[in-house]
Amino acid sequence: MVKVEALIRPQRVDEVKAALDEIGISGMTITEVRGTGKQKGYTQHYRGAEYTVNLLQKVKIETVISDTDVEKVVAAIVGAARTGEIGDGKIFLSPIIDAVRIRTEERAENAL
Amino acid sequence: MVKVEALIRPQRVDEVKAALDEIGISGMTITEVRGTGKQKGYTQHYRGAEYTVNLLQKVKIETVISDTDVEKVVAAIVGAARTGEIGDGKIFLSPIIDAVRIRTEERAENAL
Amino acid sequence: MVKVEALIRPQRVDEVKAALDEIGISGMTITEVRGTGKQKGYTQHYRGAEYTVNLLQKVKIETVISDTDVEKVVAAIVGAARTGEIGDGKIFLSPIIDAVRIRTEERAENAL
Amino acid sequence: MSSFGKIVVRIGSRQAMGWTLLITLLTFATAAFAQDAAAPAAAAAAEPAKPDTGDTAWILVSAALVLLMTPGLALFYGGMVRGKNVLNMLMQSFIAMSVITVIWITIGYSLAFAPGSPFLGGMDYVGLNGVGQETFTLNGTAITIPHQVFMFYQMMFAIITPALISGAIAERMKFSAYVLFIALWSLLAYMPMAHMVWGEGGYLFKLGALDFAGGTVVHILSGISALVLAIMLGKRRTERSEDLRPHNLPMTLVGTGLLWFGWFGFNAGSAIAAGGLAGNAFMVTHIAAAVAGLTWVLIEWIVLKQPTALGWATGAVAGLVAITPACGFVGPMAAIVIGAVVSLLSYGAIKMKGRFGYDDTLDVFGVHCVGGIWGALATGLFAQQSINAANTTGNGLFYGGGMTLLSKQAIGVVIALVLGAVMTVIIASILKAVMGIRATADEEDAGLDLTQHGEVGYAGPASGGEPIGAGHGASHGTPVLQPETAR
Amino acid sequence: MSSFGKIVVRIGSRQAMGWTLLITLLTFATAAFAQDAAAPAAAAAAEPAKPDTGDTAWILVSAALVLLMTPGLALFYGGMVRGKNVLNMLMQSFIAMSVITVIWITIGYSLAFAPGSPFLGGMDYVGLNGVGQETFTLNGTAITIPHQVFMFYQMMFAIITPALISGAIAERMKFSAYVLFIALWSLLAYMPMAHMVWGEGGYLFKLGALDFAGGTVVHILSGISALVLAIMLGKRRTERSEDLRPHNLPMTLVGTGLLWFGWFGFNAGSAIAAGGLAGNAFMVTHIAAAVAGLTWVLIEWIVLKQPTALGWATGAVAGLVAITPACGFVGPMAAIVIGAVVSLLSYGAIKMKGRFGYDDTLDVFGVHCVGGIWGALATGLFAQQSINAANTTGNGLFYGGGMTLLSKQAIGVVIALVLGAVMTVIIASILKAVMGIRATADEEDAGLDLTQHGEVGYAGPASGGEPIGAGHGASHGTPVLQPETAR
Amino acid sequence: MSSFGKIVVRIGSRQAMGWTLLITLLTFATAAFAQDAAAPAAAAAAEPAKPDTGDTAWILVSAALVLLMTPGLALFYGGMVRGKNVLNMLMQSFIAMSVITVIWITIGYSLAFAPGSPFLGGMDYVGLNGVGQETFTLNGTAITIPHQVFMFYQMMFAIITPALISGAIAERMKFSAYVLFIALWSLLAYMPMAHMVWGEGGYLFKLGALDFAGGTVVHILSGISALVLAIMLGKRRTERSEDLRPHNLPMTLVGTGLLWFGWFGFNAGSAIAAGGLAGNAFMVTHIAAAVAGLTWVLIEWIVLKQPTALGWATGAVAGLVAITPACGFVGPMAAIVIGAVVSLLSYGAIKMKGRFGYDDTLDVFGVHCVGGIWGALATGLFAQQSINAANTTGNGLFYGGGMTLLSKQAIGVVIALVLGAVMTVIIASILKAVMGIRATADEEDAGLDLTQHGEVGYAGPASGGEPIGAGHGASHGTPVLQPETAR
Ligand SMILES: Nc1ncnc2c1ncn2[C@@H]1O[C@H](COP(=O)(O)OP(=O)(O)O)[C@@H](O)[C@H]1O
Ligand SMILES: Nc1ncnc2c1ncn2[C@@H]1O[C@H](COP(=O)(O)OP(=O)(O)O)[C@@H](O)[C@H]1O
Ligand SMILES: Nc1ncnc2c1ncn2[C@@H]1O[C@H](COP(=O)(O)OP(=O)(O)O)[C@@H](O)[C@H]1O
Repeated sequence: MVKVEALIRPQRVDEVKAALDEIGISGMTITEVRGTGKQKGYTQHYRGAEYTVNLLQKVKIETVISDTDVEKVVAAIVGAARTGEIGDGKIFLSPIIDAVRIRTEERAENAL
Repeated sequence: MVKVEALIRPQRVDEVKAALDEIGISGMTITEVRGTGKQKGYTQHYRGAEYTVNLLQKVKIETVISDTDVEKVVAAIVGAARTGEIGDGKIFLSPIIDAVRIRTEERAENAL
Repeated sequence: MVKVEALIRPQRVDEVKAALDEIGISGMTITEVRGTGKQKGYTQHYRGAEYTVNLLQKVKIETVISDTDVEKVVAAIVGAARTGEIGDGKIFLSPIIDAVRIRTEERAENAL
Repeated sequence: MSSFGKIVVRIGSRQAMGWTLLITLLTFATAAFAQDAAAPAAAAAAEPAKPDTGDTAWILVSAALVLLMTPGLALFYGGMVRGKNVLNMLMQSFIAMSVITVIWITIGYSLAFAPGSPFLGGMDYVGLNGVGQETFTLNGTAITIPHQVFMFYQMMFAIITPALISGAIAERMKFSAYVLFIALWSLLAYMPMAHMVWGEGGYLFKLGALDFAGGTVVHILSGISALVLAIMLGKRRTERSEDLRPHNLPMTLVGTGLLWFGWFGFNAGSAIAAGGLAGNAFMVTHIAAAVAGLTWVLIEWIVLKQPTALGWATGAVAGLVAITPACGFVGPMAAIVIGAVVSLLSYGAIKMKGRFGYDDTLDVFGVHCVGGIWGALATGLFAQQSINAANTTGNGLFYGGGMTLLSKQAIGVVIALVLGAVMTVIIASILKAVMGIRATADEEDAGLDLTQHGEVGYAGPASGGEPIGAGHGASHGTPVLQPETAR
Repeated sequence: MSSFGKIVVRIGSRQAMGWTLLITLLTFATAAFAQDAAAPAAAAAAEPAKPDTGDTAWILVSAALVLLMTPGLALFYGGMVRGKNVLNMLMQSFIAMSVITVIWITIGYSLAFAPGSPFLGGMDYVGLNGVGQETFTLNGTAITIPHQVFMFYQMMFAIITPALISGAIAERMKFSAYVLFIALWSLLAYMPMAHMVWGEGGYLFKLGALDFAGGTVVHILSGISALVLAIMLGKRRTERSEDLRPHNLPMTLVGTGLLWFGWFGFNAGSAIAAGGLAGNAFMVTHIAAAVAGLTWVLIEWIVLKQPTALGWATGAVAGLVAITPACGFVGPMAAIVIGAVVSLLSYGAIKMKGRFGYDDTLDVFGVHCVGGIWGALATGLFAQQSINAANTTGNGLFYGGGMTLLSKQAIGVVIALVLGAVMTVIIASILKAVMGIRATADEEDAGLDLTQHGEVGYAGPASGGEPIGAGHGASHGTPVLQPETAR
Repeated sequence: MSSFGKIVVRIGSRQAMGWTLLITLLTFATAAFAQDAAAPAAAAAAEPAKPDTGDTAWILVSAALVLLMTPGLALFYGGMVRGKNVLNMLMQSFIAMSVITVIWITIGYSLAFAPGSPFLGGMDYVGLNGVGQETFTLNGTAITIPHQVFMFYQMMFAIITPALISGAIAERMKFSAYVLFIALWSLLAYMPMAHMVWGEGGYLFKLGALDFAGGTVVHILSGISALVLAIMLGKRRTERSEDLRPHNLPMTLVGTGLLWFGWFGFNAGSAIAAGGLAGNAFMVTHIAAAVAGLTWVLIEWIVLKQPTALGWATGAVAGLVAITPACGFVGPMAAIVIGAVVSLLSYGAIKMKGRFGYDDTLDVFGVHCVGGIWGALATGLFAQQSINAANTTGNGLFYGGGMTLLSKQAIGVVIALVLGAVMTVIIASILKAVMGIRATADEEDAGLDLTQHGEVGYAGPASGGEPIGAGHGASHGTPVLQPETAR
């Protein structure tokens, strides 16, 4: 099994979710995060004093899938999350040793 | 070492924490997340307009443990987080290459 | 590739970010989390009733880097995040199979 | 007291016909509508005296101030519950503005203030019949403001009183049951109590018991009812896994500020004129609140080593409660004592809660009932006839008046306690049997906002957070161009 | 009506000179400054009658109350938008306090209230010339308060009216364009409408159309303008991926409370005296709001099975809107009907929005325009001369007055609708051509707070959260020593 | 000025006995209690004239409005700090409501207003002795409201003034030291200043310096003290790693709204009557605030390309500050100038802060001291005797009065600056030596809410968020059954 971890723009969450639904991936977990990379921050003024904001809001989508689905899922996410502008985000793939469904104690792929 | 990542109901956090304490696992990190899976959302109305909420609040508990503790930990989490209803959540296990305690620079299992 | 996951004090975020910038690591993702470990909580009173707070605020910094950078990055984080007091946090290293830059579909190290 | 016993029974039997009553209300309303056309004309004929513009201005303002106390209460309470119940907590106050208003103008004002028995008003003012723009006379006193102004000033008291109860039953009561409860409680507990204390020929008024702005009518009555209802409802499901701390204390502090502000209308407005007596009431109200807040903070400083914001707010409200019955009868130094003592008493009462094990969520009993009792009795200790000549009962115990006034005050306290407790048991029992009064365990866990109102208090990315995209005019990076396909 | 046609054209042609006008304003201001020195002296000479202290006190308070409605509106609206637009939403109200004040004291008050044509006031009061501390006469009525007090009481109405429009165009309008829009709209739509209804020799006043506190001037005019501007601006970019729910409903409820509170000044203050008429207005204002809130909640209980907090708030505001034109002319039972019906109408109107596809973000049309029309017509149905002798037009239809009053009310409604729509089209078209009125897609996505104001509403760790480190005096663990190097 | 020098020394020496003084207060209180019984009786004997109901109504309301400014200030400040310090910031205002009230009624009112030396009042009114329901005379003017009403109206000023200081020392001061500081500062700085300006036979009053509502007494005095205390306390530990932006600007904007609303009571109430003068003060207060807010926004539009919400709020408050001393003496066009100029001055002063390197957290010096000085001097420029006959000193410079008034105004400014600075140095030095005034580095890092009060402002899942579980009546999935074991 593989964990797909996508860091995307907050506005693209629903598009990505829909794209994953379409290819039969319905389990996922979403976290609000802040990120930095090629895309930089901006400056704000409060009573004239300058504050620089370096960390931009992103959303992390995590979904654990079976190895065979990886390319399909990556393609779906890229298709839905991409705007072509800097800041579109990244996808990271990492190995998952085992999974457990708490409700039933099913293990591995059955648990997804 | 293994990272145990459990996605559970928010109401079960303290139960799970207590169960882990009991078996000697005291280090853990908790994140508020939203998730979807078998359990679906609901609809709300604001001035008659319909809004669908698909992502439900979950909590992610992460704890890095030594390989030998894995089954013990999984059993503890399952025992404490389970209600038997859809939405109880999942546990994912993934490999950890190394760990560092920032304060002391201890590495690997000594750092846990 | 390796994912470096550091759990640090919220006050140290900028120091760590600066230290990573210095060694050429600019891509990272930051999450607000709560943690427990050696450092314990405290008690509060509301109208005399006692509430115990066990989970302390921490920040998780995640950055995916190439294998060769690992020790450099760990050293940078430790140097910037350390106060020497309990609660300084941990660094965990885990394997990354692949990475994708959504904007360009570059893969692996090129995507970082 | 035998006649009091009678009235309770009479009302009790009427209770069985709760639903009938509500329907009757609508009938009254219709009837009143017809009379409405005639009323002002008749009134114009009478026109006893032109209202005093200064007094009228002050009571108009006071009515607005008391109305504002209900949103103030909503915030005071709302900040203390968990975020998943904040809207329900707020709505329990706001809905009273709607429900009690309808009851008051159709029949409530008449039951409370019209001539009738010593225990309940008659039907003279049903549908506001005969309540016009002219001045009028109440219990022998010529009121210098329009009758309508007096009527709606009193309405604001009728609104906030049942809303006070909501603090005790927070986070677990069915909203539909709550709405019916406050409607019936208003009719069966508030109206008789208000009539006895302030109404034309009321029992406690004639007895000579003093309650300037509602220590018995408002605070004891709602406080005891809150306790009883909280016990009947049972404790919240507060498993140890949930963060039970107040979700937003700044909200509670704003609420405290608005309550304090509005309370000037509540207490000083009760002089029904803009003169020295209103001034005295205003002054002692402020002093008691200030001292009570300070005392609470000092207690915490000693006991917990840290003075809390919630403690100050709780003390301030307790001080406002305690001075309410006394404010038109006592002087500034009495106000200091009343304020200091109420914090000691309320702090103690709240501490006891743990021992008895009932779940009065936001301590309505400890603050309002205990504070109200102390205030009513303190009036019997500190009253000075030199401050208010309308007090013909006599000075308080500490000013040489002996036990006369104090014992009458005690009678008022007992009546309020008994009336509130009995009516609450009756109404809640009926509602429990008919429809259930408690949210299900599921609903409670998911939060009452979602399950009673289908809404959430706060939505969207963590409180608005940092929008993505580049700032305008000050960008450090490439601006995000949102392509057309993004629509 | 032909003369009305003329005035529109006259104003229309003046519009082309929008910028000229703004510059002219400054000239007026300067001129006025010179006159200013002389004014009070002259005034002192006249001094017709000493102001009544009670009436003055009440209107001073009322002015403050109406001013507070603007922050109240800001909160009411602010809670309903997304967190990324909250400051912009608030500022659209607050900036009106600045901009309209400058317009009002330089030229606006004169255009609205000074003698002039039936459609627009003249230049007598430019720069507050001749507006002094003495009492004065308006349309034949001796006003018992200082002229200046009347002037700034009316200013508060002029401030909140354009701010009402902001709800319809929320989350997408350029701030600079918004500021210019309300400035021009105030001059070209509000001033003539106010003059026709309330000004010295105004057309609708002379016609005998009734509008006690601004149903046409405030609500219909702003409501129709809001709709037109929302259509001209286009829909928001509401991709399905965003959480569009109100970001903070407690904020909206506090706003509702402040609006209700302030509305007493708005409606009862419009009696310009503290007497029976103010009392009547206050009473029916409260009743209509209460009943409308209740009705809305009941509709939802039936339709959605759940009464929402936002529904109650919306109903309450709709009730306040509807009673505004009627409050000095109708009695309490009419207020019940007006309140109940307005919620049905507004609920229906908002439901229709989906069908027509315009994006009136916060339903200004559904609440203010629909509510205002109903209120204006309801005045023609329920007015009773016995309540207000100043109503010389006659009783409403249901009180035997026939169609006379009702038809005059309808004329007022039509004028407000036409004037608002036409002026909005003209002003918005010019601004669109000259500078653009809509934020860019990028700006909208990133949020107007960041892009129009360079700020965010909420910053820092999730709402303050749990600070790290050990608590004082109650630590369970080793205290965190922050070494010197941490500085 | 030599006599002024003396008074400072006299007070200075008294300072060394700070603790003695506090104990003495309690003694006074006890003594007063005894006198209390007698007072009203004696008063009743005197009873010089019945209070005017309209004037009394207005000052009752004004007192309530000024009281509300303290919660307003709490919100204004509270929104600007970080979430971990919000409760401490709020409490620094709220606790003043308690502490200053106790001081005021025991000894403060007497020190400020009773006859005594030109620099400090005597002991006539200690424990409110002789302050009754009857009217009275102050500095030769017959006051038409009850003495008690005047007393507590002035109390509200005494409460908010020290609270203003808290903005400068936000996020780092020990709460216990803060409480003692404001108590002593109130006695040693505020009371003498108030006496000199407004008290019976006060030095500046007799000199003919004008300060209608407290430019010197309230704003300059607190502003300079704020600066001095901020410097003595040192800068915050603002490492670059923390988000220092205001945590909740909507809170700040609500606070601004409440301040503006309350300021009408502050300024127009200072006429101590409901007439033309109150109207003038109300009018110019509003105008100055409106123009100052607009000016600040325009400066930002030019300098930063973006008008900020915080900028508008800051400007509005600066305008309110600047008009405070002038509002009973100047006309509307002067108000425009005063408002426009104050924003330029305050904006500049805040910009300078960076250069001098002191940490006046929320710019109390830049807004209140600078604004107050400008307002005091502007009174000397724009005052017109035709507006207020009580101004016997003469017209301002721009209205032909020459330098007479202006120079007296300058004396007032200097006295306030010196008195505030000297007293702050003395009090803060003593407290520093005795107990320390600054929170530890640890406490500051962890936040003052947690470490000074043992509470957090916001708790629970991110602002209430989305409760788990299925919605009621509209579920798309299987409802969550919470098994019994979950209890
Ligand atoms: N090496 C990395 N490790 C972890 N997260 C990263 C890394 N690089 C980028 N990210 C995440 O991806 C987001 C987008 O990256 P960025 O470089 O700005 O745009 P792009 O991917 O289009 O080049 C960042 O805000 C951050 O959250
Ligand atoms: N494949 C997955 N990858 C990541 N997270 C998942 C996955 N499937 C489920 N989850 C998480 O687990 C939670 C519970 O899953 P759900 O399917 O609703 O219930 P159950 O596990 O009882 O069948 C989801 O809300 C989501 O946060
Ligand atoms: N085994 C673990 N797995 C995951 N997170 C951990 C683990 N141990 C500690 N942490 C995280 O690291 C933080 C600091 O750990 P703690 O033991 O308190 O201090 P120290 O690392 O200095 O001994 C914790 O609050 C928690 O977030």
